Amino acid sequence: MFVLLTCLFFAVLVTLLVIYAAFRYRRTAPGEVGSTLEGNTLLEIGWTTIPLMIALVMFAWGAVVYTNYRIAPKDTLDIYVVGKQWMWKLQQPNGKREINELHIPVNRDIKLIMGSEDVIHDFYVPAFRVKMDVVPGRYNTMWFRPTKIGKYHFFCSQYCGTNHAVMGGWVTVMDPADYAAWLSDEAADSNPAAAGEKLFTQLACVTCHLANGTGRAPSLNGVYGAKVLLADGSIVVADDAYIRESILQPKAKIVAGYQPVMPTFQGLVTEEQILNLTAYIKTLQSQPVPAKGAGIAPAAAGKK
Amino acid sequence: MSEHVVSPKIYVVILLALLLGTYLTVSAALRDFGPWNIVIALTIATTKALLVVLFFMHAKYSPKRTQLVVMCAVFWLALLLFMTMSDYVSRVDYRGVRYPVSQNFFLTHSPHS
Amino acid sequence: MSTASTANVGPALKMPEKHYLNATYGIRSWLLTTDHKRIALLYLVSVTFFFFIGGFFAMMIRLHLLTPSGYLLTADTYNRMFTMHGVAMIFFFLIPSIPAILGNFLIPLMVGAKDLAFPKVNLLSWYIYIVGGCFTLYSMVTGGLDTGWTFYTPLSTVYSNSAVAPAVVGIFITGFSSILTGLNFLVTVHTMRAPGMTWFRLPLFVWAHYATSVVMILGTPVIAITLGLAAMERVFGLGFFNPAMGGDPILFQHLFWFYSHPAVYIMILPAMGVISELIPTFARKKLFGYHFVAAASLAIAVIGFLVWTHHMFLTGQSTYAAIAFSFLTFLVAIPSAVKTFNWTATLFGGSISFDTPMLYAFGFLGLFLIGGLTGLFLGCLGVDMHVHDTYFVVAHFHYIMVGGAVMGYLGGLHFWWPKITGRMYPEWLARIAALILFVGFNLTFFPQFVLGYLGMPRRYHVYPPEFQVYNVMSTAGASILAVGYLLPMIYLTWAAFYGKVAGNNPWPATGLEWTTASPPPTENFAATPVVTWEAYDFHNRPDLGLDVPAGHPGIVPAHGDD
Amino acid sequence: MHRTGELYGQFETLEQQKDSATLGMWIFLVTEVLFFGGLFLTYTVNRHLYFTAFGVGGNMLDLKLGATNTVVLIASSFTMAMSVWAAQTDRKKLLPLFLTLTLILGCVFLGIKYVEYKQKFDHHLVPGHSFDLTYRINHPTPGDSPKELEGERKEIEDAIQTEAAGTPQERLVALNAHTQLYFSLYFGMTGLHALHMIIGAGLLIWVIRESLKGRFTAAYNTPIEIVGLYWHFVDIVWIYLFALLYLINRHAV
Repeated sequence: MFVLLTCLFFAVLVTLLVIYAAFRYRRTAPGEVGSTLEGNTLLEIGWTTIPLMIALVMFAWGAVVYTNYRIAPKDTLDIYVVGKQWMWKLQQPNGKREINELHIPVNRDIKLIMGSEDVIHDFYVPAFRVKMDVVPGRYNTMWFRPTKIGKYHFFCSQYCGTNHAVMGGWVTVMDPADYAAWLSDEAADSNPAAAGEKLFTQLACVTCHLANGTGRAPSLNGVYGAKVLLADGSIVVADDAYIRESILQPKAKIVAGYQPVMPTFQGLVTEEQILNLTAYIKTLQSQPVPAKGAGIAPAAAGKK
Repeated sequence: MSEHVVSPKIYVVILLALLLGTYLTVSAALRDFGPWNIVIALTIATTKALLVVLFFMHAKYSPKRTQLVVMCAVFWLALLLFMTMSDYVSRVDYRGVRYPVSQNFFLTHSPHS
Repeated sequence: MSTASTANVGPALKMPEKHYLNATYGIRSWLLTTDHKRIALLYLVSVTFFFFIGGFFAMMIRLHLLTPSGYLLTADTYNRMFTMHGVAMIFFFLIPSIPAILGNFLIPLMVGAKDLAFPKVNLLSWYIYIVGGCFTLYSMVTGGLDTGWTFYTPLSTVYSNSAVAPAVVGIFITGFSSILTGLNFLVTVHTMRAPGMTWFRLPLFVWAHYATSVVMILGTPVIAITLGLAAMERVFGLGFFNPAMGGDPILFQHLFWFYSHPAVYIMILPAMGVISELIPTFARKKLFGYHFVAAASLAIAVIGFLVWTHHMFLTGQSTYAAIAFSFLTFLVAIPSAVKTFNWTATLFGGSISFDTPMLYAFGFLGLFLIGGLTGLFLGCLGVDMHVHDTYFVVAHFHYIMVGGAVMGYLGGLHFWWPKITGRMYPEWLARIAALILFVGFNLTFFPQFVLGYLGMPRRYHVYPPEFQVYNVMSTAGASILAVGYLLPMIYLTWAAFYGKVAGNNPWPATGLEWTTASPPPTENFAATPVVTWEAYDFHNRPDLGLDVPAGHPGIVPAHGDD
Repeated sequence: MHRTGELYGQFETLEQQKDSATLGMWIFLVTEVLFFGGLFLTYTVNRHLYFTAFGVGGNMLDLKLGATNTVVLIASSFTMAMSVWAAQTDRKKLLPLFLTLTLILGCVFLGIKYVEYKQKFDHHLVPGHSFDLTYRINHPTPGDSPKELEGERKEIEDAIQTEAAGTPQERLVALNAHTQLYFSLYFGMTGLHALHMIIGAGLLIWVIRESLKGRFTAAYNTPIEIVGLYWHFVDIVWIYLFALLYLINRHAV
């Protein structure tokens, strides 16, 4: 790359000059003084203008790349992206939703239209050399064209709070035919978490398990894998088994401070749907835990 | 450094000019000149500020150095305002909607529903 | 007063009987002093304190990142660590380091004045610094701070659960310390110069500080009001930068970077000033292109104000603004390049010795070169799309801040330590420490360039395993670096009390500060000095006792006797 | 450093001292300009984004009180300038008189400002949970002129139309938020200005005391000049605040 080579050239040049000078003109006698050389205007003008020219070339190249990046081509595949603390929700043109995963076809211009629910995030796919901030209160867009089939990391690269580092996922670049098949395959939803989120709303779980902890049931944020204090004073770890049991036999283990009001979902959900719900609750692990109304046992209780 | 003593006569003249400026700017604000209202208000304000700086603050009679300091302040303030505004006025958001789009537009109006 | 002291020879040197350190005694005489030299030492102690606090946080970060899943700290703790590392290092170490310590000590000596123009204001600025520091420390011990040093809204003003308000107030307060220091320097350079000390006889250290002060007085108030607004927003729930209430978070970034980009020059310009002193002294030769280097300092200060949105290319600012600011960013690279070329050219035809300060100067040249050139990558819009907010940025600004500013700071501290304390540090130990620092530094931060290029974002407490090898290298380097920082602190403190007596001018160097005693008397000079020589003119200074070849073309009979 | 008469030890001459002090004050004012500059930028950006909402806010201010305050402050600037003149020409009786006049006018300004703040408080226009743009038109007091209230109601109704799409209720919420932004800035800017006035009043009290001791002469009057520079600067800030906050988009009554 041009910029790298030029910079390397100057770095090596100056370093060599310094090293050469350091040895050639090292002091040989204690009282020795240097020459009376004071300056050279021609030289000054030279080493002002030449780097300036080179810098301008770099600038022009960078500006062209950037302008192309900011102005998306026509006929793109538009994906809607919402960032929130600390997950990405993505939506395909046909409405299919994913969490922390993005499936796209190869050799197609992809445009992401991005908004944020809370703080500033940044969608970054290192393999495609692109990123863009996701700013609350407005849309930002970015586009790219994947050219190789494969799975690539994407990250949040604008610091957004506690779990900034885990707010990422995978971009799967697929053959267009595979992509089309994946897109139309509603039943075998490739993303359990997204399916779980849908179920969470459809089954009206969301009406009681409010995220902010003010609902009739405890907030599920951060609960997965954490310790839960039960009404009888015992403590259980909220693992997959516990979540499954709580869905099917909600009266078995009641969280301290809550009434046994949850109906059973025995026979209403399939095993696969339970898995999906569990996958969704897993993603809530990184969500902010409310001070009151959390499912998690307080730290002191956990130590008991 | 012999200091310049400004005569009270000048001060009185400036005072009257400032009061006149206040009168003018208020009466101009109460009439509708379209976009020119802003221009008039700010021009009069700047004139008044200039009078205060030059005469009350003696910038007119001060060494060049002081005048340079004043100009630096104005220049950097202009820098801050104009360079930032250059971003805002040239922003074009998605679908050509100028900033800002309404809050949570995407969430309430899902593009596919 | 000033005796012609010849380097390394002559009878055993004695400390002057009366100097600023022993003029008065007692804790009050220090805490209520208006002597710029004592205030510089007050700053030295407090700034060093914050440096080690920041260093501790840095060490925790590096240790935590040894493994991809980070077993040492929780996510919240890690976020607090890097935030407080940034806050302590930037606002409480780097910004006051060279100006408030070396600048405070040296500027009156260099221009031949008895003190700064406003000694009481100078003391006040130290107290403001301490009050601001206390607020920030308070926030560090009561819940810490997890917003990143950039305090981006609305994370900092609405969503963060940490002690943001006291930290922001602390930095707001400290800003005024910086403003008052800058104001004092500007006025001093304008009105307090000794007879004969014309503008173009000023050492470049003073020029650099003049430029720095311009940035301080013009930029700092903007960050002050910005953080003031952010604090109001957090405490009173106002909505200036909160999109949920109609505010604009990007506006915060504009305001923030209007100061915080030029703040980079507050950190690096003084270091450049130090280097401009070291290189001529240890090459015993006039600085190549004095006027150009002086002008470059001012150019950096001014153009530095025109580039701030290059931190925001990917926030969704307008494309036009991004292009304009990228262009200006490339312009600001030029004066730095000019300076580097001039320093290099100064070496040619010199008589170079490898005393410790010069080793730091060489270190500075190499590291600043890498730091500066990688800045071009970031200023280049096309490349910034990829490396923005990755470890590439982290590596870049550490090369400038640590490789540049801290190298300059330590070089300057060694160079003027004999003037400040009257005693020499142990030369061989110091050379070894300088070497350790250089090696440790490169091992720490060079792998981070690679990390960033591979796509590891900043501020990650866990990372994909493929990045581990570079993180391990970096942590290893950081351990070496830690030793490199502890060494000078120990031996410099030791040398202040037990080092060999240095004499007035051990190097010898040409600045006015070397014509008075070491340590200087409270009023700096026995009599108001009269300057008759150009800066860095070794050939017309018989008082330095150098072997200037007879009939040298540069020789003119010296006037005056001092 | 020892002080010899009015000459501080670090200086060689009184002239050098005065030169330094004046330059220092000017440089300090530069930092003040940029300090307010951050607020002016925040104002400009938001005025650009929410022009109508800011107009609504501006029209809720009392123009009469604002204009009176402008006149008061200009007058105080004049008396301050006269104080400098009195000091320079050694008029030891006039000096404290002009300074006291300045102080009184400054206090009048702050008093009027207090009345305005009180009014905004009563109308629920102080940013916070109880901020309600429509409070005044919904809770008229006997003193309010019906014509004025009607104008205000009409203006709010017109302004609602300019907010981005949504139900009328949502638009009103948005307008309320944006007008609140205006009042946040109004209180931020005038509050900071008032703080400067209070500091200025403190400085005035100090120089009045010193002038009564007869300390200032034609040869030594630096403090008067410095305080004067500061006071005039505060005046200039108000001149702009008045134009920006009260006058732009003001509707004819």
